[in-house]
Amino acid sequence: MIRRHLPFATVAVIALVAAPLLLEPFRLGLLAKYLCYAIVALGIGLAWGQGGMLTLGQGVFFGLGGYSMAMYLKLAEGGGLPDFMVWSGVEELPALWVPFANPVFALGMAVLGPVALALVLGTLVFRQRVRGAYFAILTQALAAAMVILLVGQQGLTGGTNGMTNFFELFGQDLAEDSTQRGLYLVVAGVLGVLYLATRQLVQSRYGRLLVAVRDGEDRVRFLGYDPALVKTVTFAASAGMAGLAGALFVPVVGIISPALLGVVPSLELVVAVAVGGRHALAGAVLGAVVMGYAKTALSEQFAGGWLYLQGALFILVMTLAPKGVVGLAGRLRRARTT
Amino acid sequence: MLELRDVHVVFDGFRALDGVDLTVPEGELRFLIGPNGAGKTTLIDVITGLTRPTAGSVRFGGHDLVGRKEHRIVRLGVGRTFQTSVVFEELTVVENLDLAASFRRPLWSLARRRRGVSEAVAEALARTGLEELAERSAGVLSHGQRQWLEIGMLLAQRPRLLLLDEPVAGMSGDERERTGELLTQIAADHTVIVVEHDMEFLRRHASTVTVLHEGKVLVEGSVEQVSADPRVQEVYLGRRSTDAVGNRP
Amino acid sequence: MRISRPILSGLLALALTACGSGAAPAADSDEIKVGLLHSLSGTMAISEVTVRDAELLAIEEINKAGGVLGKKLVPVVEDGASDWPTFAEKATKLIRQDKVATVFGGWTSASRKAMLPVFERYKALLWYPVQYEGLESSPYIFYTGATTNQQIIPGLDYLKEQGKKSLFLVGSDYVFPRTANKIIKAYAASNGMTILGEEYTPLGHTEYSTLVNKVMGAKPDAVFNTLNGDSNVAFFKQFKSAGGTAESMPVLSVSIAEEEVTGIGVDNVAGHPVAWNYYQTTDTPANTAFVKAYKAKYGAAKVTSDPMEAGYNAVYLWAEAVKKAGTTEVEAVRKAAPGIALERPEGLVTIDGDNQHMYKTARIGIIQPDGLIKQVWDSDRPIKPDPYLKGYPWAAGLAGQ
Amino acid sequence: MPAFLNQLPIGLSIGAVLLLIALGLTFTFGQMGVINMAHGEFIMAGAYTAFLLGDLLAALPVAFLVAGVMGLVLERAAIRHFYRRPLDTLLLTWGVSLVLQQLARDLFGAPNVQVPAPSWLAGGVGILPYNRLFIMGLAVAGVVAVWVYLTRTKLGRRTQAVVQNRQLAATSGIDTGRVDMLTFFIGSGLAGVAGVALTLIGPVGPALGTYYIVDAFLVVVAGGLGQLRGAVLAAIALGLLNSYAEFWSDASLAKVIVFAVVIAFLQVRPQGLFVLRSRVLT
Repeated sequence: MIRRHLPFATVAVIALVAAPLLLEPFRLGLLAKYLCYAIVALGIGLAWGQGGMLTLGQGVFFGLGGYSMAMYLKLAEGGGLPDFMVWSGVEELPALWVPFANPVFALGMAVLGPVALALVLGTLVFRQRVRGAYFAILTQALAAAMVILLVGQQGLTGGTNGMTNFFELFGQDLAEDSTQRGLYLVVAGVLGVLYLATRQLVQSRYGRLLVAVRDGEDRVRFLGYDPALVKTVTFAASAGMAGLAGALFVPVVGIISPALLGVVPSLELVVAVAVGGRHALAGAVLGAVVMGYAKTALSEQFAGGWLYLQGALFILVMTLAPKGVVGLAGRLRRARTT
Repeated sequence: MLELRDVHVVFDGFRALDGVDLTVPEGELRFLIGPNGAGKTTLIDVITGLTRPTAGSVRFGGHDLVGRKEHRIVRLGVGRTFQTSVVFEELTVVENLDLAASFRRPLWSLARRRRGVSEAVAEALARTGLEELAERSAGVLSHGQRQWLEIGMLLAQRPRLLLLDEPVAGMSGDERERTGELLTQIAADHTVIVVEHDMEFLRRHASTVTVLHEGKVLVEGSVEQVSADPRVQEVYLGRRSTDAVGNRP
Repeated sequence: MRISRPILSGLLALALTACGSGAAPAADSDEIKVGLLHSLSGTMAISEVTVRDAELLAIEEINKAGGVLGKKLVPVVEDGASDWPTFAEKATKLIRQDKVATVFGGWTSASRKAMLPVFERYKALLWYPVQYEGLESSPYIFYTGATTNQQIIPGLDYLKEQGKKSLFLVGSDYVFPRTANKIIKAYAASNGMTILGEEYTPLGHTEYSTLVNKVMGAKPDAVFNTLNGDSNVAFFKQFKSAGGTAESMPVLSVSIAEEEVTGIGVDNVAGHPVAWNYYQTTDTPANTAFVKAYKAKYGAAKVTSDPMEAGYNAVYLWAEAVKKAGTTEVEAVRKAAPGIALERPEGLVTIDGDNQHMYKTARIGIIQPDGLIKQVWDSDRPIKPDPYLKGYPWAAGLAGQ
Repeated sequence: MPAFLNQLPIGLSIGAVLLLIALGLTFTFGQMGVINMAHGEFIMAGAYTAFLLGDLLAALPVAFLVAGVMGLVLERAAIRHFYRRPLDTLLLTWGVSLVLQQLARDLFGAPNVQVPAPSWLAGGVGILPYNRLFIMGLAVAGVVAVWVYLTRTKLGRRTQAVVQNRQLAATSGIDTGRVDMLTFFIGSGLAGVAGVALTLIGPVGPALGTYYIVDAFLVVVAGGLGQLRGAVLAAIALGLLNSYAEFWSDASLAKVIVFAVVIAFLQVRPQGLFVLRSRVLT
């Protein structure tokens, strides 16, 4: 029992104790951002790694969560209309915005909104047995359509700019380093809890069923299960995680914009999961953190090179190590023991 | 128990089934034979909901099966195996069986971790003789073992009607022997339909046989009656003389 | 999870230490660090790289002339990657980690809006070099490009003088076009012009046949174009092949500079008017020197454009304010800046004390077959910046006042 | 002619563009099930070929070869190892597309380049300029060529045989590896041809491919896997839908409407307009 939890405990101590003590605030903020991405990656690991659903539209759910939170933050400032509505010529707070003044509603919507959308989409798509590549393409198109929709409704969403300029969260000044450190701890804690919960799910009967659906959806039907239901529920769970990650991301980073939920960021996270190792949840988390860091570090060194590197890394991982870093590590360990 | 009336299936103009009537009473072991393309597998597909008939009715235990989704038919108690066995290679043998045994549980209760081995799974393990391999991953099983696992999964479902599609195809002599014993055991307390090519196997285990030809039921009766029927001999002699029913040694 | 503890924790520790590394060394006493933050990758790199180049040129020239307060300027260049959150992140890095004296950066309104809270939070300075939609005046931003009354309104004045009575508005779907078009509609309402249509397309949109059909069907005297980037290429190609000409229906653009003309194809866009404050052909002694220096540094085939010149100016204006303040300390520089007036390539530029925008001369030019732009109209003198259009009675109903 | 009637030929011409960019995909995605995210970059390669040659007609065959060879290399070097992992191909080829985009940026510079339109394409008939008619003609020619290839040539029939049953085709003596190579070559080559045509109406720059890739896949998805007539009908239908949706609303909303209609359509026809029936249990 202790052995089983030791790796997790070690990482948890590093993340919750060592990091806030050792890192300067700017770097801690970056790490918090990567951990937000890691939450999304965890959901992708569940849906894709375990369930075989390659979702290229996870950014949409992330965005819904982020926008819900941003709407609350904008309204919490007080002082009338949000700034972007003023310069967009909106004179009265739109009805859609009114309930988001309530933090419970906003946070609830950040998770339930994505879950509901995923349930609807999943039901429509999986019932008709649209899967594999078709599903991937449809989620990608969803991301593209969502961006266009958000950009087009400038008075409601802030358009291309998105929303920025937030001052406080639950009465805490967001500019303060202590608030940011607190936020970091919240993000790390949420990630830890979700990781444990997802791991539990993966190791349960449901997890076995999910793998079975991934490897032989039609066969599962003849075991008396409805694969569409299994997939829809899993997809919704991953959407909920992405939504929560989006809600945490906004106060941490201080901005939400359509650029964060388009096709490219959605794909980048899938890449991260693939690099880390899609079949292991830890791989998904690791991939998101490492790729997030690599992007920051490398783009500081050479700008155009990042694209080459990302592309090349991708080609290499797919051809040489389809199970990612975790898979490689496992292979090395086996090679050593035999 | 199972009743098919005037079932038609047409694929792009090709009549795969052309007015099939079939009745299987409770507790019977029924063999389904016929040359390639006679419509045997299509018939199984129609019963289990994989293929929707163009016309006709399929009733099982008082329920109409036409238009029902596959998993709902399973839930009524109809289980099947496939010609090329499909087991979940990344799961262990016992996990495969457990999955098959758990479909009646509500979805939320599946989120709990499996503890131990349920009665249905233990029974399936014992019957198929896979106890030794219980914790091995299904990916390492031999062809014959996979077929047994598949039959085991079917048993773990505890269905009322079992449909086996060529259970001994590609098996060695020994394996056939064991599968035959397994089949006899199962047939003792289940209703079973077996699609089979293997004549030797048929002669040893069959009681009632239905012969399909070009999408129609040609003859139905005991093994002796069927093999004596001149029409059956003609159908088989025209195609595969070595397997032919009439070619008794 | 079947992953060994040493590997997992090792990797995480690696990530952590990596995050912590790269802290800046203490600033050398005879150097002043300044940040340059533009998109060097992604869709906006096309435009922003040239602005960075112009800023680097200015830094080099200032250093050659002895630097500022006897210290050399050292540029710290960061990539905004055409992604607004990245701009905010990199701005934070420049301020907090590199501890730069000031930042020159941004192009899109969205990138400026994303950086604004960062600069206000840390009380640091941003010099923003591109024309924009106005309705903003942050105490920590200096705006060296035009605001609406120095570009949009002169453009409309020009069309009115040309006798254009009806307009069709075409724009990309983001803040600048939408705000610009609100101003245009208010102007039209009080100046006897009619607006026959207002259409927006997503950024990167390339299928313009329907929109061109709408424009042709409406038969306006002129089109006011606020499309951005690649969309201009598709729009002008399809406008021309549908029979649109500069004579019958001029398209006045506010986002097409010398740089973009080659990509659109001179054939497709020659003869159409544009509105800016500066062209490569602008006839001032400072411009002759600027164009010569720029071509010498980056190649004879390179062209100069309005945002480049505004970025180039920004460095000089900041250096002047630092000299006047005697320090790079932000509040002192802000206090010293108002009233600073320099002869720049576009003519006299003065920093306005009220809103930290510049007095600038508006110029309308016509795109020439050689790809350069020839000035056909100007505002005679530098116009006082008025980001909230308080001095225009017809704009009273517009939001943000 | 009233403006809304004009939208009919405009819709057809949008459909022709969609068809042209999706035609290659009916090979690589439709026939082989490979999701090639670098398809857009093959289109870009075609457009840059036109830029380098400076002559539209000469560029058509050359672009076909250039993009085709790029596809061939990609298929041999990587994709052929992935036939059993279609989703991995998607991610792999996305990596390839990133590299190709950056490569274009480094080779040709980030700003757009200009491909002069030939003078004989100036002018037009009614609302449709000659360059649009040229694209429509090219799309029709492409469809006819593909149809003839698939149904009237030995190689094409082999391709179809491989699509319908790879194992059976292999056992009956068809070299499936060579068929795959050829299919990928043609599919990618068609992308190159589309790229040349697009220089007439759009920008030519490193981001060119990203503007068209999602639309192209939507056409194939709506049209049905491996179905030429499905792709043709879907392209025309989506073109008309786009044209009228944009006419009565705006360009942003039109894109959203098109997406919604495709989703709704898949509810009725989950496998697209036309499907190959198959008894294989997947």
